Amino acid sequence: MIELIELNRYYDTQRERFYALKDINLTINRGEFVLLNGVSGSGKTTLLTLIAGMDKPNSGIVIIEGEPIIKLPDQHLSKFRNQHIGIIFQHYNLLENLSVYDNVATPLIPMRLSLKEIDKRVKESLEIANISHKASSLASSLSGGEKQRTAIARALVTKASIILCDEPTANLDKANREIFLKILERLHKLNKTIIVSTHDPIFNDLDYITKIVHIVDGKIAK
Amino acid sequence: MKVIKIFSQLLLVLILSIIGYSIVQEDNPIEVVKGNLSYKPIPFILEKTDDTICKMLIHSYYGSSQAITKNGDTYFFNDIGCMMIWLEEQPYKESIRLWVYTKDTERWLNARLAHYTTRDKTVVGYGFGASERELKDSISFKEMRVRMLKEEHLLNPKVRKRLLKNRY
Amino acid sequence: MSSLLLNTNIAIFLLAEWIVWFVLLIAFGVTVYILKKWDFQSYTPVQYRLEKYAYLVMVILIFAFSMKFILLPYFIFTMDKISDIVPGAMCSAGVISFNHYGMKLFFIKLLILLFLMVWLMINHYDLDAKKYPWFKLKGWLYLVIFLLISVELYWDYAFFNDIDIHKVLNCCSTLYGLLEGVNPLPFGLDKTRLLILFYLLYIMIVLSTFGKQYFILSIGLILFTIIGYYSVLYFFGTYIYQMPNHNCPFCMLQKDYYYIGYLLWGSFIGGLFLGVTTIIANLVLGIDIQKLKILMVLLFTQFIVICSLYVAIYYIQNGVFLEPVKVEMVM
Amino acid sequence: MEKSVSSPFIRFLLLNFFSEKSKQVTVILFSIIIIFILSSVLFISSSIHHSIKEALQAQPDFVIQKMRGDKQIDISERVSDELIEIPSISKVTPRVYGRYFIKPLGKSFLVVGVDFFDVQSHRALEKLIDSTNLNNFFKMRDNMIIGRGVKRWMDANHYDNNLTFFTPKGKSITLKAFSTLPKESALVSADMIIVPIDTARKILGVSKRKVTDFVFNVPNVLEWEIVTIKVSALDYDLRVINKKESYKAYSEYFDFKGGFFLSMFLIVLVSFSLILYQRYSQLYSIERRQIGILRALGWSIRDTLKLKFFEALLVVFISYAIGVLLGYIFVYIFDAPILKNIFLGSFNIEIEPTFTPVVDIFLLSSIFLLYALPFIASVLIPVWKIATTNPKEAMV
Repeated sequence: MIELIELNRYYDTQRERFYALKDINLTINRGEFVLLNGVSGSGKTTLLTLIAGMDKPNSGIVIIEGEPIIKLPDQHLSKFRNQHIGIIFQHYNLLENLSVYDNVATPLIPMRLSLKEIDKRVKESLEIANISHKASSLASSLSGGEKQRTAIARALVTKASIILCDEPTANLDKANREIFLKILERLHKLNKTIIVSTHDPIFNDLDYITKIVHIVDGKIAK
Repeated sequence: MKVIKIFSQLLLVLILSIIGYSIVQEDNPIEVVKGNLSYKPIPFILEKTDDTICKMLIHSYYGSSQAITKNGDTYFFNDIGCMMIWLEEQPYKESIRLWVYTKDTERWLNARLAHYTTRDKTVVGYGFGASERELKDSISFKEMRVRMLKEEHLLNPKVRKRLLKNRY
Repeated sequence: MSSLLLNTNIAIFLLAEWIVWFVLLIAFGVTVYILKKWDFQSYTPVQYRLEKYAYLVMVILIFAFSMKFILLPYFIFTMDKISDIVPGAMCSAGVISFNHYGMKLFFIKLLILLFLMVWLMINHYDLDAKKYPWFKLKGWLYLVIFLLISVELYWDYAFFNDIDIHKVLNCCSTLYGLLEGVNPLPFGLDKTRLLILFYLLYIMIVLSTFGKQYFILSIGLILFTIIGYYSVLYFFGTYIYQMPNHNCPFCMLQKDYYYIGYLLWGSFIGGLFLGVTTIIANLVLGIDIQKLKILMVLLFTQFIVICSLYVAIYYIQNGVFLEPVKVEMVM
Repeated sequence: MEKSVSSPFIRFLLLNFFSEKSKQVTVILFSIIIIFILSSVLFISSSIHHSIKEALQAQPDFVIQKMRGDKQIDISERVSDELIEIPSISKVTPRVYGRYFIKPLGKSFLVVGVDFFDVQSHRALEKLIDSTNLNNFFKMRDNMIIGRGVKRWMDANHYDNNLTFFTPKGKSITLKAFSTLPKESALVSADMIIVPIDTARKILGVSKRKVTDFVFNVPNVLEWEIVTIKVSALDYDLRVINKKESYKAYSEYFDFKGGFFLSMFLIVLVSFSLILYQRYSQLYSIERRQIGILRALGWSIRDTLKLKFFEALLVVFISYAIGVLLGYIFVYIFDAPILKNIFLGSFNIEIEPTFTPVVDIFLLSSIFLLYALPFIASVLIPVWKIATTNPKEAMV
C-alpha cells in the first residue's frame, strides 16, 4: 500500500549536510494503524510530508497505491493527494474566515463535483466527526476540540483511504482526546490506513495499533 | 465513415482539377519580362503589357518607354514620367538601361541621349515627349528628370497654366 | 517623430503593446533558463523549481493571449479613428495601406495570435500528460513567438511613426492597386468558379474533419484561406456594401454596416485558427480533440451562413444579382 | 448569495474574497481614484472631439484665402465667378470677417459679415438664419447675432443689449443683439458676432469690392482632391483649406492636451504598478499559509493560480465599474467643473459647453487598456509567487 525505499532527505548548510531523514525503508499495508514515535525534530513531520507528496526527497522512492509519486508533475501529484490522502494538522489549519461547512467543502473544489454532490458528502463527514451542529458558524469561533473535529471532517470528505495525523492531540484537553481516539477507532473500523505521528503516551496502550515506528535523529530505530 | 473518407478525397481531386484548369488557361497581361540580358528594348505586345507605376495597359508605342535592370528584368511604362518615378525607387540607378520610343524617328533610343519637349499630350499627362533631334525648347534627360521629381510637369496646375496658358 | 504618436488612442495602444512585450520579456528570460536546465529525470531541487517557473510562463502567456486578443480589434478601431485625420483615407483600410508596415503588421498580429493559441493548446496537453513530453517543444515555440512579438512591437512603432498626416492618400478602392486587365482573383478563377470552390472547400473541410484525414484538411484550410478571403472581397462583400465595385475587407467593420465585419471575419479567422490547432494537435501531439473540431465546423458554418444570407436577402429584395460595372480607366 | 452561485469554485472565491475585505479595500480605493480621473479625462476629450466634428460638420467644405507672405489679404469678388465655373462646386459664398478688439489687447470678438440673400453655405448659420425672421433682422441696419460667449461677456460687463464698434476711420456704430447662436456649435462659434455684410465691411475696414474669403461646398468627397488642384490653379497666391484640415488642426490641438495628460498619467501609472507589485508581494505571510493549506488539501498550482488570478480580476472589475460610473456622473452630469478648464482653458472667452455624452466600446476599452492591463501585468508575478507556495508551509 505505502512503500518507502531508501528515502533520504537532507539540507545543505555552509558547513555540513544535515540529514533530516536517512535510509528510511518502510512498508505499510492497507487498513494498518501506524504510530510514529519520536522526539519533536526527529524527522516525524518530514516523513509525513514525504508520504503526502508535499515535499520531494533528495533520493529514494515513494510508492503509494502502486504509484511512484516523486516524479509526478504537480497537477497529477495534487490530484493524487486530493483523492488518496487526508491530513489532520497539529494547528488544525482551518480557513478562519470561512464557516465550518465551507472549510470541510474546500478539498472537494478541485474535484469539480456538483454543488448537490458536495453538500451530500460534507453533511455525511460532519456527521462522522459529530460537528454538524456547528456547520454554519465561523471557524474562528470554534473551541480547540471543535476545530479538531472540523479538521477530521475535512480529511474524511474526500473519502481518502489514507489519513495522516501530525501531533493531533498536542493542543487538546483530556476529554477531547478521548473523543478524538473514539473517532480514530471508528475510522480504523472503516478500513482506512491511519498514520499518527505523536509523542503523546495516550496512544501507547490502544489495542488496535498494528505497528509502532520509533524515529531517532532521522533514522528508524529497531 | 468509409464513405466520408472517399467522398472527401473525391472532392479534393475535383477542387485541385478546377484550380489547375484555371491556372493553365489564365493569361494575365505581362508586367515584367525577366532575363533580357542583351539589354535591348523588347517590342512588347500592345494591349497585353502593363505599366507597373500607373497600373495601366499600354495601348500604343507612342510615348512609351522601357527600363532594363542589371539582372535583365525589363519593365514597361506608358509615360516617361512613370519611368522616372519608378527609377527613383530603384537602387543602382546608373546600371539601369533606359529606352524611350522617339516621336519623330519612331524608334527605340537610349533615354539618356534623347531630348524632351515639355508640352506634349501624353497618356498620363506629365507632358514629356522624347525626340531624337533637338527641338526648339526641348530639355535634356537630366533636366527632365529633375523637373519630374520637382513635380514641374503638366499635371501640376500652376505649371500647366504657365506652359499651356489655358486654364485647366 | 510624427505628431500622431501624441494622439491619445495611439499612445494608449502603443503603451499597451509595450507593457505586454515587457511582461513577455520576463517570460522569455525564464524560458531560456528553463530550456537550459531542464532534465526531467533529475532529482535536484533546481528541477522542481523549474516546474514552478513553467507555471509562470503559462500565466504570462494566458495574459498575453487575452490582451493581444483585445488589442487586435482595438488596432483596427484606432486606425478607423485616425482615418479622419489622415487626408483622403475613408476607412482603416486606407490607413493600413499607408506604408508597407500596415499589411505586414496586420498579418503578424494574426500569426502571433495563432501561435499563442497553439502554445496554450500544447501546454494544456503537456500538463495533462504525466511526463511533460512536449516541454522543450513549448519552450522553443515560445522563443519563436517572442521573436515575432518583438518584431511586431517595432513595426507597431514604425507604422504609426511613419504616417505623415500631410501626404494625400488614396482610399481602399484604389488600395489594391490592380493592374488593369489583370484578373484580381487567385488562380485565374472567374466569379462562378470562385463560388463553386468556396462551397466545395467548405464541404471538404467538414468531411475531412470527421473523416480524420488531416492531410486533406490542411490543404483544404490553406485553399479556403485564399478562396474565402477573395470571395468575401470580390463577391460577398459587394452584397454587404450593396455596391458592386466596393471591394474592401475593412469597411464592413464600421458602424454603418453594424460591425458585421467583426462577426464575419471573426468566424472565418476563428475557424482557420481552430483548424490549424486541431491539425497540430493531431499530427504533432497525436491527440484528437473533439471539442475543437466541432467548434471549428460551427465557426465555418456560421461564416458560410452569414455570407450566403447577405446574397439571399439581396436577391429576395431586388430579384436580381449584383453585376459589377466594368471600370474603364478614363484618363 | 452564496447558495445561488453555480460553480463551487466561484462560490469559494467570492466567500474568500468578501470575507477578508480589509486586505482589498486599499487597492480598490486607490484604483477607483485612478480610473475616475482617467475616465473623466477620456470622456471629456471624446466629447470635445465629437462636438468639434459636430460643429465642423456645419462648416463649409472649402475656404479660399489670398495669402501674400504670411499675411492674408482681401480677395476681389470676381474670383467667385471663376469658382462657379468649376463643375463640382456648389454654393460659392463670400464672407467678410475679422477679429475686433473691444479693449486693446483685451477681449476680442470674431465679427462675421453675412449676405442674407444668397444661400448661406455655413449650415449652422443656415439653421439659425431660418429660425430668425429675415425681414425685420435685415430691415434695421444695426442688428447683430451674437455667440453664447459674447452674450455672457456682455451681461457680465453691463452692456445691456447693444455694443458700439469703432471703425478704423473713427466712426462709431452701435448694434443691437438680435438673437444668440445655437448651443451645439458653441465650441467653435462662442465668440462670434454675425452682422450684415456691409456693416462688417465698415467695422473691419474692408473695401467695397473685396471680401475676406470665399467658402464653397463640394458634395462628392472623392472630388475634393481634383477641386483643390483646379482652384489653386486660378491664382498664384490662392490658399485652399478643406474642412478636414481644420478638423485636424482642432483635434491635434486637443490631442496635444490629451497626450500631455497621458504622459503625466504614465508617471502615476508606473508608481501605481510599483505599489501594486509591492502590495501584493508584501501581504505575504497570511496568504502564504492559506495557499499552503489549500495545496496540502490537494489543490493543484493551476487551481490556486486560478483563485488568486480571479481575485485580482475581481478587484479590477469592481474598481473599473465604480470608477467609470463616477467619471460618467462627474463629466456628464456635473459638467466636470475643474477638469474642463484644463481642456478648454485657453479660449479667451469663458464658454460653458455642455458635454454631449459620447461613450462607446472603444472608449471603454481604452480606459480598460490604460488601467486594467498595467494592473494585471504588475500583479502577475506576485500572484504566481504566492500561488506556487510549497504545501510544506502548512506543516510548519
